[in-house]
Amino acid sequence: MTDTVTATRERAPASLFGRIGAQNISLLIALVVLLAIFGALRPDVFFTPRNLINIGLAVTILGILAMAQTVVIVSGGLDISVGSIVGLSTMVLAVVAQETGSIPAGILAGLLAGLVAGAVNGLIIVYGPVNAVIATLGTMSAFRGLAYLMNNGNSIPITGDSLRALGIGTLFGLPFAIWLLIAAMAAFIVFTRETVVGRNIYALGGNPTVARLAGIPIRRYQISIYAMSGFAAAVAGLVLASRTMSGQPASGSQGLELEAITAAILGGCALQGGKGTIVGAMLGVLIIGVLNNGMILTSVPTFYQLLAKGALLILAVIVQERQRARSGE
Amino acid sequence: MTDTVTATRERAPASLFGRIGAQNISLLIALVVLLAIFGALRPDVFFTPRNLINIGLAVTILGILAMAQTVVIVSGGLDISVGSIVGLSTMVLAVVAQETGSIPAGILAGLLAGLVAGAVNGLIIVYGPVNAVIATLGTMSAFRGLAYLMNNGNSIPITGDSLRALGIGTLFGLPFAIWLLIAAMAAFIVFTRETVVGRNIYALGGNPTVARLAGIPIRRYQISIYAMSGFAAAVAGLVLASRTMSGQPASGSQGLELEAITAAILGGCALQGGKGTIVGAMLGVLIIGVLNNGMILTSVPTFYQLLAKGALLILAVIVQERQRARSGE
Amino acid sequence: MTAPVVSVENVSKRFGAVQALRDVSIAFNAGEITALIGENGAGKSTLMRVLEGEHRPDTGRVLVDGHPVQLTSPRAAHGSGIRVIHQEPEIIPELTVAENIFIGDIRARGGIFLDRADLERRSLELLGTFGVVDVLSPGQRCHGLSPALRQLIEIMRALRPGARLLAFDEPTSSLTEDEAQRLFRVIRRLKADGVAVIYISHRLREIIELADRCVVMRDGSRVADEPIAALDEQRMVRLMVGRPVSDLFNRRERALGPVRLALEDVTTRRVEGISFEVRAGEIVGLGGLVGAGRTEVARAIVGLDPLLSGKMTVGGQPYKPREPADAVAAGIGLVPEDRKQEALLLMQAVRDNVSLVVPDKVSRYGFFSRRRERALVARHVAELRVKTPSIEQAVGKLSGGNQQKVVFARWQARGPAVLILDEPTRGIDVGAKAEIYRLIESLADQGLAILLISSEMPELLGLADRVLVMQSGRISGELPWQEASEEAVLALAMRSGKETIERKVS
Amino acid sequence: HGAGAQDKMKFGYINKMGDHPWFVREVKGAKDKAAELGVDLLVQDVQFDANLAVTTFDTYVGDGVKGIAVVVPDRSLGPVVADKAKAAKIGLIAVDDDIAFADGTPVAYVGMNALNIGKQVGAEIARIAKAEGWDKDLSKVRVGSIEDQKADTCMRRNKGAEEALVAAIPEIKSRIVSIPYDNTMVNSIDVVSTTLTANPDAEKWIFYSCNDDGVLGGVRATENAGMKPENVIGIGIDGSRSCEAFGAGKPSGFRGTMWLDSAKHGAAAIQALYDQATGKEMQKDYFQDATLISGENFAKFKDTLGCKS
Ligand SMILES: Nc1ncnc2c1ncn2[C@@H]1O[C@H](COP(=O)(O)OP(=O)(O)OP(=O)(O)O)[C@@H](O)[C@H]1O
Ligand SMILES: Nc1ncnc2c1ncn2[C@@H]1O[C@H](COP(=O)(O)OP(=O)(O)OP(=O)(O)O)[C@@H](O)[C@H]1O
Ligand SMILES: [Mg+2]
Ligand SMILES: [Mg+2]
Repeated sequence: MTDTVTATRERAPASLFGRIGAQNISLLIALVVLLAIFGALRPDVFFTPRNLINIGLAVTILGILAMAQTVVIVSGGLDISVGSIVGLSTMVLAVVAQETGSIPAGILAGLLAGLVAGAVNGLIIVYGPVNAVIATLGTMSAFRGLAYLMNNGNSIPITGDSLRALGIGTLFGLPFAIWLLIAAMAAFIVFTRETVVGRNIYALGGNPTVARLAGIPIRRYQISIYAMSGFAAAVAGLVLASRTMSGQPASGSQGLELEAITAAILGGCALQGGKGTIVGAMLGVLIIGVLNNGMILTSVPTFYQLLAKGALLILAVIVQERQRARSGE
Repeated sequence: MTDTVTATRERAPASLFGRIGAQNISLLIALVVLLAIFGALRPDVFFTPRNLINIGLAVTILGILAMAQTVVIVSGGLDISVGSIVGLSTMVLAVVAQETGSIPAGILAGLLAGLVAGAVNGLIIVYGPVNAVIATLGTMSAFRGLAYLMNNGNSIPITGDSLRALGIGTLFGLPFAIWLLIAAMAAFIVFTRETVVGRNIYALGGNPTVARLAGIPIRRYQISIYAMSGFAAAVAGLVLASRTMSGQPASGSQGLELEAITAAILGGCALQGGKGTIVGAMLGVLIIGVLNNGMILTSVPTFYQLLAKGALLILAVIVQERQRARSGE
Repeated sequence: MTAPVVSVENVSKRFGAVQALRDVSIAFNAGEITALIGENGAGKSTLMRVLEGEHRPDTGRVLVDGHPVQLTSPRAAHGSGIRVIHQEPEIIPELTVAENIFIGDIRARGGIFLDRADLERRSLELLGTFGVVDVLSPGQRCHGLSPALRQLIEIMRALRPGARLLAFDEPTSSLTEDEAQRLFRVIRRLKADGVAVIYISHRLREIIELADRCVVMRDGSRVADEPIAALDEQRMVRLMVGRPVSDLFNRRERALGPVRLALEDVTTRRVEGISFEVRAGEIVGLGGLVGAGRTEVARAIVGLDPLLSGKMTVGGQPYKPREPADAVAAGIGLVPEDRKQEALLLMQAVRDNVSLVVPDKVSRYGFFSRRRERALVARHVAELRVKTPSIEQAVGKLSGGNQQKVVFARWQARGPAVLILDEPTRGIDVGAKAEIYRLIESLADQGLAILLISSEMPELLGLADRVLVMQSGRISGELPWQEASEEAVLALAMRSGKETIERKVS
Repeated sequence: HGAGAQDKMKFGYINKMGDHPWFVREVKGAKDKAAELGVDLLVQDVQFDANLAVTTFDTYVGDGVKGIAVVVPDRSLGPVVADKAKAAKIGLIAVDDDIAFADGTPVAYVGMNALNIGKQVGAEIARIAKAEGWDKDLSKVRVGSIEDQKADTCMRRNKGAEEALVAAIPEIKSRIVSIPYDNTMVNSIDVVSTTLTANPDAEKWIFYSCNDDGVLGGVRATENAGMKPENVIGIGIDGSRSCEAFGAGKPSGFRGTMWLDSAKHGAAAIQALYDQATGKEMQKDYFQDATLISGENFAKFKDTLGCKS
């Protein structure tokens, strides 16, 4: 039973399994189990292309946020303000679109607002210096206040066919929003795995001392990471605005931060930093999305939905942990 | 040529400053500044005993939760489910009081429910094993679902003069709830500073491997810590029930977890564990309480309240950080 | 004569009550290996941190090529060609070996994408130089590497072209003889290339073998700066300690008591069929190469790794630890090999660290008695001559050697029946080493059963009553002290050459 | 859901806050009606999440429902869902919050008019205040408008209450203080306690709010401060806390509440969708009336309200 394996052989050519990672394998298993359950409960609709597209649309916003959050967590930080930034950016979009009568101008302004809000987070964290959790908790509250102030707490309807087209248009049968998600995913995967900056972020979160001694400009990195996170939130805001055709100061964005963090952790991020993958986060997002969709389709009552969500979240992590222990990582 | 200094001499009588700690000093400063501002804006009412009592009452629930959260964070964990446990325990209290017709029986059952819910958290975290954030996010959802299920989402009125007395009775001019808070504070301070178990919790959070190798049964510790946190949430639930005279499945508990965590971090807890004090957390709670109270007294509109809260949170931490840097800690 | 590559002039540095450096002036010349020795806490690492721009000197200055420079950050120091290999190796767990080595200098294609081929090529070259290609592969994640491998990575990280001054802060403290020799070859080559080398070590033999010149520090001051030819071990020790040091080892017969710890056919995931006994009053040595599985034996004994088969007894009673808590309760103490990760709460005070395992002795009904705690801790700290401004000092701020003494103080306060020492003198100065050897001997004389894991041959041969040698997770032989010699131990440790780096996987 | 479900007619019901007693009862009314009519009903709570509301809408359309009843989390979502329904050629009815198509035509509506219900509250308060002679000397009277400034419907209700009250007793306008709260009862207790302290001269208090939670919290605060019930007038909206408020049978500052039987809203919405699906034209609106519940008539409603004990 005991065979001698040399250290090098074990690891050399990253097999498919190795690439995906034991952790992701178990997330994949969890996802497949969920799909099987809901597929069996609603064989008539669950696997129709239309429903799968619905799932995709439903997770677009969460997916974008979860990927950005993954990068932030890997760098050793946390961004609790993303939900507020989503709301703020939709309001900026709506106001500017209204004032200028131009949707593109509104979109640009919304994206810019997200970038600036994120950079503000980064500046506070770096030059405060303030613990990232507190800083973004603070700006979560402040950005939400700003978003409310823009129209006295009310949402702002947006009229404009170009935005509408963005919200309901399709390309090769897939809605734009899903293409956006796919593009974002590709960009994030390449960024974290194949670029020098991406790898340096793992260093930053994994061991700040080494990163500092290696001459990585930590402050500039941190500010940029939070600015990126704010920008991603604004992109998510753009999706939200195009789906709801309105600037929403809070609705649809409250609680998003917690869901994004949940997905990232479910996907294998460690809050200490230095660890986590985009693919894992997206699997986490899909699990949450399929769960929500399946429960809507099977009309599970609200209170049982809460129970089921909680239980499933925990179960998914237990399966994952067991798998990892078995694979001896 | 001072080198091998004998250990005892140097440190003998811990000075008052040393006792409070540089970090807490700056929180104290922040608090005093806030008091001065609101005192100046509303000289007629702000410092009246009645208003001070209002502040005390408003922070009772948050205070209890923040202290328990501090212990959890010091141990290297996080308990996001406390808000849900508050709601769950008030529902158990109400149902049992109704069924048995006995308020004490209801109270006992409510406290027990909190303890059990907390222990469930601990067991999942230890034996899953599941990351504490995910585990308590999961049970947050599940416990809330349970609380709703107990009466179909409705709150349950509680009639019973003994509970009412608890809610509005006073002793030496102070409401019972405030006495409870003071007692809890004393207990937590003694626990964290003067007991072996309390001290070991700092070791556990500082470095679990070290703690484990030093013979601290870390699993038993973790389970007990979460059980304690659940129990504290149930005590907070008791205060809630006595103030509203009803079992509240969600009202008053949503968002409490985040506020408790905020107060703990404001008070100097590090999310990595091993660091934080009860006094700091209570100062954090008081800052939040005074801020809320002062803004009501000066009738600041909701949206500006959000802005001000966010800004003040960040400011308080910056002051604190500066102070610490200066004192060279 | 040209100006020295780097020199420090009248540098002083104070931390609170500790004067870590006082008025130190040293010149480091191109193509010269300058050894830096001194007791624990003498200020060697502090001087390195000044050179690397981590600490700013309170007074005095640093000159590069004869010109004063402001070293405000590690980046600035790197810019001046100064690199330091740190005493406590640091790695980034989720990155690969190659990425860890070249962090901060990863080349990019198109200015953005990392060039994995280049990374692999460059790291294979370095791995080859150190002869560890078969243990470390460039694409392997660094998560879970042993201290020795971490240290090798730390060393390789600093070996970049363009370095003009390279400082090695105790690079060999967790390396084996073999790996150390390879390192020396690298250092000699650097010297030939005209690099100025600083070499810090507590192993005086290495210094005589390697260095051209030796600077001795004591209590933050430079007390000697002489060519190596003018020094011998004895004089070095005298200069360092300021007093004569007794012989390192006093071999004497001990009266052995009953069996305190017995392992019978113990097998875990990483070791197989381990059987031995340790008697009261006996010191049993456990030798072998890095990775032979010695630490894993200790882990099994304290309940960290579950037994797959076999059994253990303590004091004759069956012993089945599920947790280290069971080991402590059964009277087993462990001084782990990695003090930073496994032994010490770095942020907390010396007091907390020492009293951690003796709650019963410093409390009543679960409540601390600060008075008793202080007295107990102060006594043990003084006994071991831990150099600290007070027992309230954070352990992380002590010098490496003093940190290790704190770990000893902890177990001395507890007074266990069995003590397992894993590399107990890693990074400890000669003076302190002698003290610790005395301590180990006196503990054995008091009837403790001691299991001593060590890669330092003299220590193993000088202290142990008998030496067990491990190889690839098994015990390959046993030598009574009379027969134990370096050659005999090595012969057992390396019986089948390369196989040492192979793992038994069940 | 068995395989046979496919052939049955199916409707969707989206509501914004499924864990609130109001909506729990509303959903129950809808479900009972669906069972009575022999149709399937899918229900989803979207917790004020605009995005989830759109998602659920899409999911239901994909599932082949014949019509959807929706309580939108935000009224600006109206045009989006209305046009989706039009495109999918399915029935749509707005419950509680009225919405319109992109071109401005209103969607069929079941519910009440927020401003009107507020006016009923204001009128009832004015009636009691006059009957008890509060209007003779307003110097000791204060009116607390307990408001969730983030919620549009809430602000409209309070506006209605203010309008009717001021219309009846014009001088009272200067006595109004706005008290922001976060829509929970506990928070209402805290903010009103502080407001009481902030107005030490006031001996009599009037409260109105978005719902029973706000008003009952305000009344509890006065009780905790030792004020007598006769010095407090609070009229709630929605009746969700009537069991708590009147169950004890003691006099209280919580004088009454404008009860709306949300079960009727749910039932009416399903009936309207069913009618349309079976070929009947939908009405423009189905207004539901509010019933004043007070200490006197509480016993009559106890069972309908599902009060325990
Ligand atoms: N950051 C710091 N804060 C406070 N004291 C410090 C700090 N760094 C070092 N010291 C103190 O300065 C003195 C010199 O420490 P240093 O690490 O330079 O010693 P060393 O010669 O490298 O010892 P060793 O051989 O044990 O590594 C010690 O007394 C140490 O406790
Ligand atoms: N958790 C682990 N995962 C993977 N490899 C491990 C793990 N723990 C140890 N190893 C491998 O085992 C070897 C270390 O084994 P061990 O520490 O038992 O050796 P040792 O004989 O004690 O050597 P040392 O002289 O370092 O104390 C290393 O090569 C390391 O890579
Ligand atoms: Mg050193
Ligand atoms: Mg070892």
